[in-house]
Amino acid sequence: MAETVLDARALRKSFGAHLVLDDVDLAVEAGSIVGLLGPNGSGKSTLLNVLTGFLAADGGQVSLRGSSVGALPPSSIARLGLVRTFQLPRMPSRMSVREVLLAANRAQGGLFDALVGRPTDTARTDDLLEQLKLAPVADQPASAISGGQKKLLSIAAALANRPSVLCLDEPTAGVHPSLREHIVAMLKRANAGGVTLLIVEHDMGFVRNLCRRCVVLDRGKLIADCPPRELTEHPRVVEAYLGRKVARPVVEVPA
Amino acid sequence: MIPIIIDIVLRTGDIALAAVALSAGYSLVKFPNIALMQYATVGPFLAYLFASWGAPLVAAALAACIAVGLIAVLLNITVFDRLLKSGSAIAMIGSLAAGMLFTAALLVTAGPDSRHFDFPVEAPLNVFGSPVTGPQLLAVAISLAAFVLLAALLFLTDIGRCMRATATNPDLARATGIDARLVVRVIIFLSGVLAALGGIGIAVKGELNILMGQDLMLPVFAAAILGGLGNPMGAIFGALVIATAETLAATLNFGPLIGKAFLFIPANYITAASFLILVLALLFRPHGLFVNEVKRV
Amino acid sequence: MMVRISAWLTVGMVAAVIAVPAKADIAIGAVVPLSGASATQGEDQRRGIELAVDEINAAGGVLGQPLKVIVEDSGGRPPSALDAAKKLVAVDKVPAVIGEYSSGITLPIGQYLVQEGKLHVNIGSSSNKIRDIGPTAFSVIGLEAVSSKFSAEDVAAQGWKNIVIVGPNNAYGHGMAEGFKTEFEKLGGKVVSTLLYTEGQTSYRRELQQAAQYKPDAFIYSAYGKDGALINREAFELGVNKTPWYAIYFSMCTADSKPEYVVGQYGMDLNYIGPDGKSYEEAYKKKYGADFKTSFSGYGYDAVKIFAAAANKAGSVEPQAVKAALIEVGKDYPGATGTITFDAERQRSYQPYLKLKKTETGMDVR
Amino acid sequence: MSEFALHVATIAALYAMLALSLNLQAGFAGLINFGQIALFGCGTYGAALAFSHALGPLAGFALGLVLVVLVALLFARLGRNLGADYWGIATLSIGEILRTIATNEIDITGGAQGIGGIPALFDTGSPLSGRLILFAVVLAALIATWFAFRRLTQSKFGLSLRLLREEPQLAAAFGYDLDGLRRRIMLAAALPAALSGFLFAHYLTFVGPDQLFASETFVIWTMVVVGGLGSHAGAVIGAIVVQCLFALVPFAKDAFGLPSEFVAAMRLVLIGGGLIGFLLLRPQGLIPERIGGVRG
Repeated sequence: MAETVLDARALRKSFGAHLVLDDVDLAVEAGSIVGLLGPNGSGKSTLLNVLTGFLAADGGQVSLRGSSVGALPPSSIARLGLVRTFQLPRMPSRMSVREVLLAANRAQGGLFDALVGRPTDTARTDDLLEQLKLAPVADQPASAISGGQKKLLSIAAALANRPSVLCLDEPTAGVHPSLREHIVAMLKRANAGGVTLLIVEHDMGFVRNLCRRCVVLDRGKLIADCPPRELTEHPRVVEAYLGRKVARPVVEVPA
Repeated sequence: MIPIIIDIVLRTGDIALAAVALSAGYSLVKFPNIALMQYATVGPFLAYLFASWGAPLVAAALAACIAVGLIAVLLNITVFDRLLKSGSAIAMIGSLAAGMLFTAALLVTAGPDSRHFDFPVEAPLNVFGSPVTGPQLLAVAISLAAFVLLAALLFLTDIGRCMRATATNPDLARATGIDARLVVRVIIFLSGVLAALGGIGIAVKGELNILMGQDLMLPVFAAAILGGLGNPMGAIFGALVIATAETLAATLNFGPLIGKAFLFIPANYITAASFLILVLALLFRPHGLFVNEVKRV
Repeated sequence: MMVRISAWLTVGMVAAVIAVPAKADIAIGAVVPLSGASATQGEDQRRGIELAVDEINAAGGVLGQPLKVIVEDSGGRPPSALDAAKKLVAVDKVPAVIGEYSSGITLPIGQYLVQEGKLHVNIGSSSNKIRDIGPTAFSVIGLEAVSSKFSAEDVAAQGWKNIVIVGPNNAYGHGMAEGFKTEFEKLGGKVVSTLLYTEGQTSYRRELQQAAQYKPDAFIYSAYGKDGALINREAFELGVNKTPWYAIYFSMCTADSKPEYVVGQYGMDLNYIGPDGKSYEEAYKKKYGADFKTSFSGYGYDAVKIFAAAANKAGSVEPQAVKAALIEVGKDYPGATGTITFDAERQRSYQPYLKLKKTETGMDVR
Repeated sequence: MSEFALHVATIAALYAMLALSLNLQAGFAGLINFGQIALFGCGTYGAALAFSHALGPLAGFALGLVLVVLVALLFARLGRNLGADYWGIATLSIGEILRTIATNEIDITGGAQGIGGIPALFDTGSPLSGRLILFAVVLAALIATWFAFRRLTQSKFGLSLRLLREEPQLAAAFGYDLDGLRRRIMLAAALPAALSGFLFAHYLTFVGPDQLFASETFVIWTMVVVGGLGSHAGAVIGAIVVQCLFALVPFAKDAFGLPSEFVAAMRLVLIGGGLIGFLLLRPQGLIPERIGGVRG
């Protein structure tokens, strides 16, 4: 049994009268890849937002490697190694792709470093751009590249941050299949390098390919926690997706 | 006590209409329109001009309000809509610049002197032992009538429902067949009318000069932000808070507390009261007194 | 890009400078606030200057040449005022500059002019600091010390002991309040409160109610036309005018007020009844179709006139020569604002004031 | 003439420092500061207060720095959880509050009458050479500011500023401490603004609250917008263009025989029209920001 790196206990969050997270417990083991599933509006993105500090929870606590991060601002949580990407990554229109990737690694980026004129180390970034096949667009405004490239860039940027846990919000939704391969390979490489992954995803092929464990949210409640292949057999999951009990469920939900 | 209440009511009237206009405009077009303060200046000047041509005051005021409303719509179509694409802050700077051009236009056409509407001098009425003048009652009546009409429009009519729907969720409103552009224009027109009316109310009680909009700016922003920008009815409450704070700061004698005959906050700090409230509100309640949600970024 | 812009700027600047017509006239400069918060006073100053120029040129000009006053706007901004003063000195090469209105602007431009060896004539600022500007600086307006002494004595003579001072929260108001307090307390009176209001407000009810709580024997106030109109109206509406009001510069305080609001007020004002004063008042009314807007036009007028007289006497417009002549001319010079006599520091040493009281039928000279 | 040109150049250089400072905040970091003139005022009052307490100019400079650090930290503190437009209004209010204090605390600040007679920094006997030396110092300060700011914005720190401006949420997700960033930018931008104020006080020899009207902030805004938000060269060019136009308006009046009111309205039209015209027709300004400028 590996050590638990991310531990959420009894998380609650409501918007007005609408309860979005209802006593959610989630423990993620170091080095694992966990899929987070659920129908639209089940609270997946909210859970990600609460875990990474972008939303304040109404109750419960989140700890990273044993220390509580619940009250910290998102930037502090990111600095502790819990990093995230966004479902629709918005990219700056007046920064180039290379600049975004450079900025993602905060090392030696302080005011003092700037004043003493510490040179910016771009070699690693340029290598990364080559690897990601983003080199041809490296000098274009980051907002001008395709949606798939933006996802690729945002994941690469998040990894450049050297996270211990990376939360991904639909990393391959709407991405061209050839780029998708790329993203999967990059995530596998990262995981092999020790990064724990928590992935919100609809694409079952992707989930089966990558995840050894899936958790399913429905209307703010955690309803299943099992390997991906058992999902299709799980009655509550089937009910959540199809709204009724059926004999032979199909859970290939499109993005 | 009564004179203090009367002062608060009068001051609320000064600020509230422009604050409501600011908030109503913000609910649909998401930037704080500084040019609104100049609408509150142009309105009374136009009314004064029409009155000097012989129009009765009510007709002159009405015509001025409609003219300012049209100017507001025109400016929105030609300038602010385009600037908003670069962000709300850019649009705000644009509205500030537009305001300067209004001031320049008034400076050339009307000059820097102040004027006043010509009412006969009458002894003030006695309201609960406090003197109140006819024009003051008129100004308060104008404000009240405007609020009632606005509330009726927002909550009782179809167009009002469309406005509120568009304000909460423009995409959804469009999907349900609401002509969002039309709704925006109506609200912008109304905000121009309200600001002009607010200015006319002030001018009726006192005087009009080209700096009055500039002096309104911070109290009006303070009121609108206290009420929650985008919440027109909240702005009235915000105006009440500002007026109360200013009036109490001016008239409360703190002397007896420390055993002196008199101790007032110096008069020259009274105007700073609203600036201070604005800063405090922004520090602790940036989304208004009625909203508790805290955004982390 | 940068080079191109700079080149165009240079071309533009040179073109504008060349385009300035060659000057056969005798020119002096003036810096007044034609825009910004004090534009009303600045415009009135400009009118006075204009009237003086008309009159001088109709009578044959200065040293046989037509006189020209180049009026520049300060915008109420010290940097712009300094732009204007430097332009007048360095480009128009004027020997003398008159102005400004606000002490905060008069001081820096005066100091600059003195450094350059040019004449400076103060026509609108009354701060006592004006006295220290330097050897070529003159004031045709009495500084605070002069007017405060007069009004404090007048107020004390009415038998009022406890008074509240109401004035604008600017350099003038601060100086007036301070000066009056010093002089009045020397005479045994007591200033129970000084209330400096922010100018240009849409109502002064709150300030008036605060002042009324002190229940003084009299209010001593000074206000520019537009603020004064509102203060008088609201004092009337609130019944605060039942206590005596004393206006420092009566016409300025009450210019825009309806007579009903200011009946019974006491006050002091500049004396326009000097030998030159009556005709000046009439000329002003004739040209602008109105009474004086503020008390400041007369000083602009007097400054230009006394400069012309001194230049004629000196037979030159060279600053040092005119300075010497100004000191000579400035002994009992009959100005529109009364007799002008400079003291040893070239400041107006005495100013005749009127003691006034407004009655139902008109204005009484007490 | 040369004397006048020297004056215009000195003022333009002083304003260029203010424009560089505002540009670092607004152009690079997206901080819409409507209270910029308050930072300048810290410098002017630092010089003036030191003078009125018979302390030397060095003490004045130090005092200005202390004041400006406090105000900059206050601005940055306000920037927390406020949108850009809200923050603009907040800074405007603080600027007005500080001006009110400067006007009213007569015993400390001299009130509305200000503090006059501040000595010129370089007393060489002849005023002209003193002014020449001061201009050289101002120019040197401007160039130093320019190079320092260029170094900041072309470094990784500059990238974090631009990320803060464009996508604060992404910056937070990358682990950038947004409050800390704002604080550092405000401090970095405040120092040259205060230096400009300090030199201005010794140039004009007079300091008063009338120098701190909010309208001055908008003059600086016009300079930055005309020159190009996010471009150092743009800020400097914008300051030169606007100051030269200001200085030229009276000449145009003389040349074409226009009435003096024209000058008054013209100043407003230049600021307001310049702002709105550039925002609408050339939002990138005379010198557009360079994208992708940061490399090895």
